[in-house]
Amino acid sequence: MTRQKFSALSLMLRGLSRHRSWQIQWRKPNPKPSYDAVIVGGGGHGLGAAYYLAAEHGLTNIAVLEKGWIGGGNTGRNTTIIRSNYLFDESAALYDHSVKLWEDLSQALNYNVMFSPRGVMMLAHTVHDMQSAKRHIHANRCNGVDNEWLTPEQAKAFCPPLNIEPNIRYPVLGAALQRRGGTARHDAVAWGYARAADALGVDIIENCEVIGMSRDPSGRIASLKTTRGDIRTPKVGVSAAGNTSVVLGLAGVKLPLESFPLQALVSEPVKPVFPCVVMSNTVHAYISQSDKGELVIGAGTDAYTSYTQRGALHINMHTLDAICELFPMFRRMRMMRNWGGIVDVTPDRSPIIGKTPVPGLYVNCGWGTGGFKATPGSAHVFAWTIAHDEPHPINAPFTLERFREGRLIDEAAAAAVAH
Amino acid sequence: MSTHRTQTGGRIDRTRKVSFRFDGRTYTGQVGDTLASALLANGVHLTARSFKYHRPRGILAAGSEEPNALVAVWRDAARYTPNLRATQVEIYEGLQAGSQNRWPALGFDIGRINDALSRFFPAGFYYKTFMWPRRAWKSLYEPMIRRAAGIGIAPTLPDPDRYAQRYAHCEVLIVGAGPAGIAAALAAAKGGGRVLLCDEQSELGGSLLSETRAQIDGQSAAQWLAQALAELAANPRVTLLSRTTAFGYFPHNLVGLVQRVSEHRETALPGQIRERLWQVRAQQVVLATGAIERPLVFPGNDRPGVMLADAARTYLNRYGVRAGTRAVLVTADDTAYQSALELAAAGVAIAAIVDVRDQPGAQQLAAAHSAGIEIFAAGTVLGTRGALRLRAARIGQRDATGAVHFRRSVVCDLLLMSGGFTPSVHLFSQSRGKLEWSEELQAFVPGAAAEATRCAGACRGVFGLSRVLEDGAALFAAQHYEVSEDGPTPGAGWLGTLPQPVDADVGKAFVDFQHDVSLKDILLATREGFHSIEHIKRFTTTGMATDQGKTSNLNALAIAAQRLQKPPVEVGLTTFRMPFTPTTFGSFAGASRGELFDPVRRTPTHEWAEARGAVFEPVSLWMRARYFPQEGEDMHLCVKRECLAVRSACGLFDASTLGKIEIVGPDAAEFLNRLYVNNWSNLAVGRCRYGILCRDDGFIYDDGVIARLAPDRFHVTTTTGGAARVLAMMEDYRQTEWTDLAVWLTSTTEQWAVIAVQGPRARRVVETVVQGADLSAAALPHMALTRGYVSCEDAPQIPAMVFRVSFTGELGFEINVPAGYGRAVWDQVFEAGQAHGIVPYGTETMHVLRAEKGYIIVGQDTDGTVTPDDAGLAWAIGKTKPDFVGKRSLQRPSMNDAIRKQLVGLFCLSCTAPLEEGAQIVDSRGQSVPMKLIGHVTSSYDSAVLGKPIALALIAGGRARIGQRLFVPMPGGEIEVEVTSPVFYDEKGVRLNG
Amino acid sequence: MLLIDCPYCGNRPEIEFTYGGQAHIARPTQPADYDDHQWTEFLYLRDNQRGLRAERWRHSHGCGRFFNALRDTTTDRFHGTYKVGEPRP
Amino acid sequence: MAETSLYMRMLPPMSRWILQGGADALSAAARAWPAGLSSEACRARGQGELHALWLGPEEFLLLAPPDHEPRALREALAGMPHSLVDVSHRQVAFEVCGPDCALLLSAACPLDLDAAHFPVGMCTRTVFGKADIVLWRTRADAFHVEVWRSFLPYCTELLAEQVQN
Ligand SMILES: Cc1cc2nc3c(=O)[nH]c(=O)nc-3n(C[C@H](O)[C@H](O)[C@H](O)COP(=O)(O)OP(=O)(O)OC[C@H]3O[C@@H](n4cnc5c(N)ncnc54)[C@H](O)[C@@H]3O)c2cc1C
Ligand SMILES: NC(=O)c1ccc[n+]([C@@H]2O[C@H](COP(=O)([O-])OP(=O)(O)OC[C@H]3O[C@@H](n4cnc5c(N)ncnc54)[C@H](O)[C@@H]3O)[C@@H](O)[C@H]2O)c1
Ligand SMILES: Cc1cc2nc3c(=O)[nH]c(=O)nc-3n(C[C@H](O)[C@H](O)[C@H](O)COP(=O)(O)O)c2cc1C
Ligand SMILES: [Zn+2]
Repeated sequence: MTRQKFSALSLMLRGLSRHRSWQIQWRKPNPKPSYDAVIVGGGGHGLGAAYYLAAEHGLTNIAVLEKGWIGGGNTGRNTTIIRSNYLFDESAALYDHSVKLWEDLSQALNYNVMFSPRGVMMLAHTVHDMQSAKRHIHANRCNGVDNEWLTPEQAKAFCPPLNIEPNIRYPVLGAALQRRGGTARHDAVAWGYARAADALGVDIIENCEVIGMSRDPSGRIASLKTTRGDIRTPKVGVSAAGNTSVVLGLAGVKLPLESFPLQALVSEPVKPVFPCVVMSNTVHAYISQSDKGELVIGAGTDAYTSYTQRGALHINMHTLDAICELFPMFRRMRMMRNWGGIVDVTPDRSPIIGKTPVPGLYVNCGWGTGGFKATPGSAHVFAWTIAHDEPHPINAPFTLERFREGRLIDEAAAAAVAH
Repeated sequence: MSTHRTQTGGRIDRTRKVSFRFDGRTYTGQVGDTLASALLANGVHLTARSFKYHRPRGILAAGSEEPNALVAVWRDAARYTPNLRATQVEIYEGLQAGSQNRWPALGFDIGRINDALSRFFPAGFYYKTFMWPRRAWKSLYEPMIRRAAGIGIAPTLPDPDRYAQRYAHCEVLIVGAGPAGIAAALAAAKGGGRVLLCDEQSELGGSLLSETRAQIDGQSAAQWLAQALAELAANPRVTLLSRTTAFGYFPHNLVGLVQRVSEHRETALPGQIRERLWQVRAQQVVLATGAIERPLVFPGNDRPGVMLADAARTYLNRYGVRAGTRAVLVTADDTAYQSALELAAAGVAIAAIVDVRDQPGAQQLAAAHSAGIEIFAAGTVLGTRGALRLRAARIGQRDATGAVHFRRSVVCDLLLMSGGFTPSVHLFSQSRGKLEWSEELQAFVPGAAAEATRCAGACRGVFGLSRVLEDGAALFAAQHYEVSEDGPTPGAGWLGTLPQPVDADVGKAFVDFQHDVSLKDILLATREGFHSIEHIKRFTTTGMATDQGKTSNLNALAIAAQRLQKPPVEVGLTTFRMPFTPTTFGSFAGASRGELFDPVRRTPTHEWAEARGAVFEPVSLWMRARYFPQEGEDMHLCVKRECLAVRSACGLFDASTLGKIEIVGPDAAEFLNRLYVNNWSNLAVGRCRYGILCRDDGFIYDDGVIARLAPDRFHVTTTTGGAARVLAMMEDYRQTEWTDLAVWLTSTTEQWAVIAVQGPRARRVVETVVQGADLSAAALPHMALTRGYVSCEDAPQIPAMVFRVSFTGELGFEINVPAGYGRAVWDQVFEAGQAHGIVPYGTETMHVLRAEKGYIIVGQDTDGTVTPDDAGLAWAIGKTKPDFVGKRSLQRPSMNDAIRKQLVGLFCLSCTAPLEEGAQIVDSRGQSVPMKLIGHVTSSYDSAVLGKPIALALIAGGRARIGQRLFVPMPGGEIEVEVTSPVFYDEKGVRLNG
Repeated sequence: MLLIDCPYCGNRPEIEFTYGGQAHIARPTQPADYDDHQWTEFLYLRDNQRGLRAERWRHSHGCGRFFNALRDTTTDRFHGTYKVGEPRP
Repeated sequence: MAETSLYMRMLPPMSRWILQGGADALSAAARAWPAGLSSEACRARGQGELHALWLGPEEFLLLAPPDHEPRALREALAGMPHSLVDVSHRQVAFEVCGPDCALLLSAACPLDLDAAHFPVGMCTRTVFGKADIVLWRTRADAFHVEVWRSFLPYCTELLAEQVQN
């Protein structure tokens, strides 16, 4: 089908005819009996992979299977922080690949994903934080990733609500700022990829849960069992985030993953008051303001593995006391809604993108608390991996083998940084 | 008194007037009024502008479900609060409130132009435009959108108020103090357990507060209520909490409440908190949260003067306010007739009743007829008129074929509407209880509970006062209540839009008032393929405003269901989440601010250091003295002086924060053997050894000196930050892996104050203080310990353990004394040191001194990816041990890569200032981005004793590069360095062993 | 905040406890006999199922003891707790 | 209200030991320690000024007047695997008392302190805000609180804040 173009003009014209002629953004096909490849998981990563498979590798007889509604997983419940100032070369390359794609994503998809590079500032509260921030800044500079050091006063100028009084429990000693970092509209990312993939012929099939996998005598993946019938396919890419272990379990594959609840919350919407993204790992708080006006605030993970998509009250209390400490003017603001997602975490807090022991079965998982920012980049290299049956150079360090070899990419151990 | 206020009745205090300001004008209300009731009493309906189209909005409801009337309240500049619902703001003398989201004024708002242009801003319009030119998004479009969005203005000053918290436990927690909740409380209290009853309103009573006709057991509702509350209040096992919202239902029957303690008062009592957050763990939870009346969806249903029927009844009966002079009722429900009739009796002209149903209830019809009210059965509303206040309603009717015809325009200033009632299942659903669709009520009601939860009254679809009372009581013991004038009970009501003529361009019929989501938006969403209710919500933003769709969710669902041709139950509701109503950040934070944010741990010498002007640094929870500047010194000069003093005379350092663990038992040595990389069997009693602890993945976790106090007793020290986690790791292995070992662990971190005396003259100082111990080099060599005592004025024999250890490379002693004597002994040491040039030094100097010796700091020179060998500590590994934690991992392929990063020293060849910590290293000049990074600087200082900067670095294959030249690319240019051994000073350890 | 039944102290709030990951993963007594593959499995591979999971908790701000629990990861409901060394019920 | 009734007072210095050991050692210790050791979880036993607080199935906190030397105990335990560690200076104690003492503690202690659930004689390690404490109900209207010494200012400040509330 030919896709209607989204633009100011089309909006005006269709406005005159009461918006009656807008097309469906993605079709509602029934699953076909077979596809050349199937992506399991209709989050940003899965939809993105389908889009790049179709757009860059010519694979259009493919489907994305989503057990619920697309974007209903972590793509639709994250605090949308985007940045690429990671420490290790491998990570910086992966995330920066992504940031570069973010910069043109609205135009590429003809869907405004509201990528808003308004700057991500990471606060340092101790001498140790400063050392770690500087290490990041120097590594990033040498890798061509922007990241700069701000004094407390500069940090305050960049983010006026910030409390830089020296008498607080963990005074702000400075901050690392990545100006190209920012946020994007989470839902639009899922919908934009879906619409663009659909226009290339990809079947996006919602309410379709994968409940079984079978292999041919050679051991290769052969077909999927779903709640909407069986589907034959020689290639399956799994992008199921918190549920990856469950999905791969269907093929008898066990991965080094555990799934934890991660919560976020929004305040009531207010007029613009917070111009950037601020993160503090020492006091555990992440905050930005959405285009609609809510303060969007992220918490730390809950302690135990769970699939309940909710977490404990005391985790939020701890997050909000940190927010109130850093931004005392927000004490009177009020929480409007809180929610949880389920994040899949690897032992080294870095993702796994690559092949599995089962031929034809590929996985993209382990993004933990920070995979939204990677959506375009990860989807892009994952599509490449599926199409070529081998990792793209950017994701080559992120395969499963690293655990056996002990070649971990341990950003967390190196810096205790989330998101 | 205004014509809107009745002469008698209601629960307001008619003897006490209150004057308050709204948008700069002064009004008068009565004690007991909410801002909404007081404004209505003054004839004011217009209170707000809508979110997106800036349409004039009035007061729709009387409770926390109010979507329109959001106001800002100023107590003083710092106590300004946006987005409060006028229906919940209790007025007090001098209250200052104002409308929001309008400019320049509520009556004339430029933003209204959005309404005229609204056809170009349908749901989700922003996804379709603003993409060209690319750069304009950041510079133009997004700022524009952001300015338009948001409702109120955020506070800009720090909040001076205090918030408190409390844990509570009870046998029964009852949420909602309407008839169901109160009857449940009365019955539950008889069981003798602790009962906690809370309600978000200022008074307990729920719907009873506006009940004027019914009699309960022969008493008026008000009398019955007063008596019931008195009975409950008299019971010491019962806690009654008004102004207390149950905002969240958490796993295992934990319910979060927030109590508004002082906001309703004109002035808070001194020291009074603003709010208190309760975490209530209840054995049983009873939800008696009532039901919320549903608006009807028709064009112009948002004009000021359009109000929920039950709300108008509440304003009349509870507040003595007539919300208008001439009203039309549009209803799909029998119960709303009661509102109309009671308003009529109070002098409001009821111009018409429009009953959406073909067959209104016979009794209601009769009653309305006898009151002389005209009724339109099978009626509908086609639109409304009025600019800032409703002036007329356009009434239509369906004919036998279902076609809708215009009937008449009726002049009115009040349009009451009732689409039936939606049970308040928010908390039940938050608890993960299953909802069931009731065909009879056309609503979701509680089904199977997930926790020990039971529901009573309207929140589970039980209506009618006697049934509700009995429903509440029956949870604990059946009880009969005699109620006269029980009134009609609500039925299925109406879901979705009211019938309109075919092909009418339905104007704006609002579904979600607060987010300005209209019928058209929902239809557009379904047209564009947003078919899941969760997608519809997110695309249109229905139900996503501060009221979380309390009045709108079911209508949105119904419209979508109809459009998608599915039964509502299949479309389903979106997920209920906490909080039930917006909840102040401050109440979540509670007292946790400043020093109460995280405990500040101070050592016994803290005050001494403070008095000497020490600069402190936080290290985990501890505050440690970083340096002791003297007149005119900056850190650099100060540290230089402190370093030289230690190297040339002696220095005094508080090492009390080091973690200490006493490991006791016959298997203590074996336990340590299995944990630490070192061998402990051959450590003699009275000797110490530097130990390294890895995790089982082979990376360094902690380090410290371990002393053998007795064959079965070790004194283990850990890093300051590692104390708790090392002990936890040890307990893990002890309790769960090596249960065969007889060994026990006790934290002694705070038992001992540790006073380090370091430097060539250290022995002379320590000797004068510690008695009963031979400190000579022969008796107490490096890495040995002895015991003695220190005498003070009040304590003749303070036991002291003296370790001869050194983290500076100098002759060093660490005097351990019971912490309570720490300060006294410190003072003595300092006193005794005067003759020897003793100088107190802090952590910064300590860092420099240990770096000169190449001693690592775990967490600075290591980072969780460093093995003992990487850190140059392979010598410590007990080579003959079959196993220790981490050993197997060290045999993995990559652990022996030649390119692993190893700890080395760096000398600057082309600089005079120290390198920056964290600076990266490359092996050739002039690399272009991305460079090939081979390592980074972990520690870097100006070495006073060497007279030049030194650094430690982790460098790929570093040890093989000693002697090589490498480069540190900095923004200002490349710095050339030479790789050296990490030991810069006294490589042979002569001074140490002196 | 979960309510956790410590086998020694009874029901206590979650903030008194520390989570300890999957239960019943004994550290090999002879790690040297494990090949890289087995060792990797021991170090990193954990069950991550939906449904009942045997896991460790430590009553760290209480009696200090580690113990095991069966919890349903789809509801967070506990199906019992038991002491270290006792078999999974 | 802060002025009228006493809510908190520091308790005088004490001797303290952490006693740990297997079943044999603990039953020997129970015979040697004047008041015995509770075999019931979370209970204190005391005689005069000597007390033993159950902290864990293998762990007791022994309290005694300053400079008390538990000679009998040591003798009874000689040769038996156990651990007895002096922690007299590790922690300090204060008492919270008054009719509302349980309510006061409930501001930051998550346990049910109702007399039916936390009777006189009950003791346990728990949390008070962000500090670890040992809580022991000595009378219907009094709690003895043990806390590591560097956490004392935090605890007293948090209590003071509650008294204000
Ligand atoms: C609260 C929170 C805050 C976060 N904040 C940030 C942040 O600020 N920045 C950042 O970069 N990242 C953040 N993240 C992480 C980020 O959200 C995720 O890493 C990312 O969105 C993952 O995208 P995805 O497409 O892989 O997964 P998802 O969006 O979760 O998609 C996976 C999909 O797979 C589907 N699925 C699962 N099992 C099956 C099956 N058997 N059959 C069919 N379909 C199935 C699911 O329904 C789901 O829709 C946050 C996460 C959370 C929860
Ligand atoms: N207009 C009508 O005629 C009409 C309609 C419906 C119900 N009713 C009558 O209302 C009564 C229903 O009694 P009921 O006791 O079930 O409900 P109720 O409405 O009388 O009481 C519910 C109470 O719960 C409180 N509440 C709701 N959520 C809360 C929360 N999260 N935290 C704290 N408080 C919360 C409300 O403030 C309210 O006071 C019956 O008499 C019924 O017939 C009348
Ligand atoms: C960035 C972001 C902003 C959000 N803003 C709002 C909001 O303004 N209003 C709202 O009700 N929910 C908001 N949500 C939360 C969603 O309503 C919802 O809770 C979340 O997508 C998780 O889904 P669930 O609660 O249905 O499980 C937001 C979510 C995200 C990720
Ligand atoms: Zn316990």
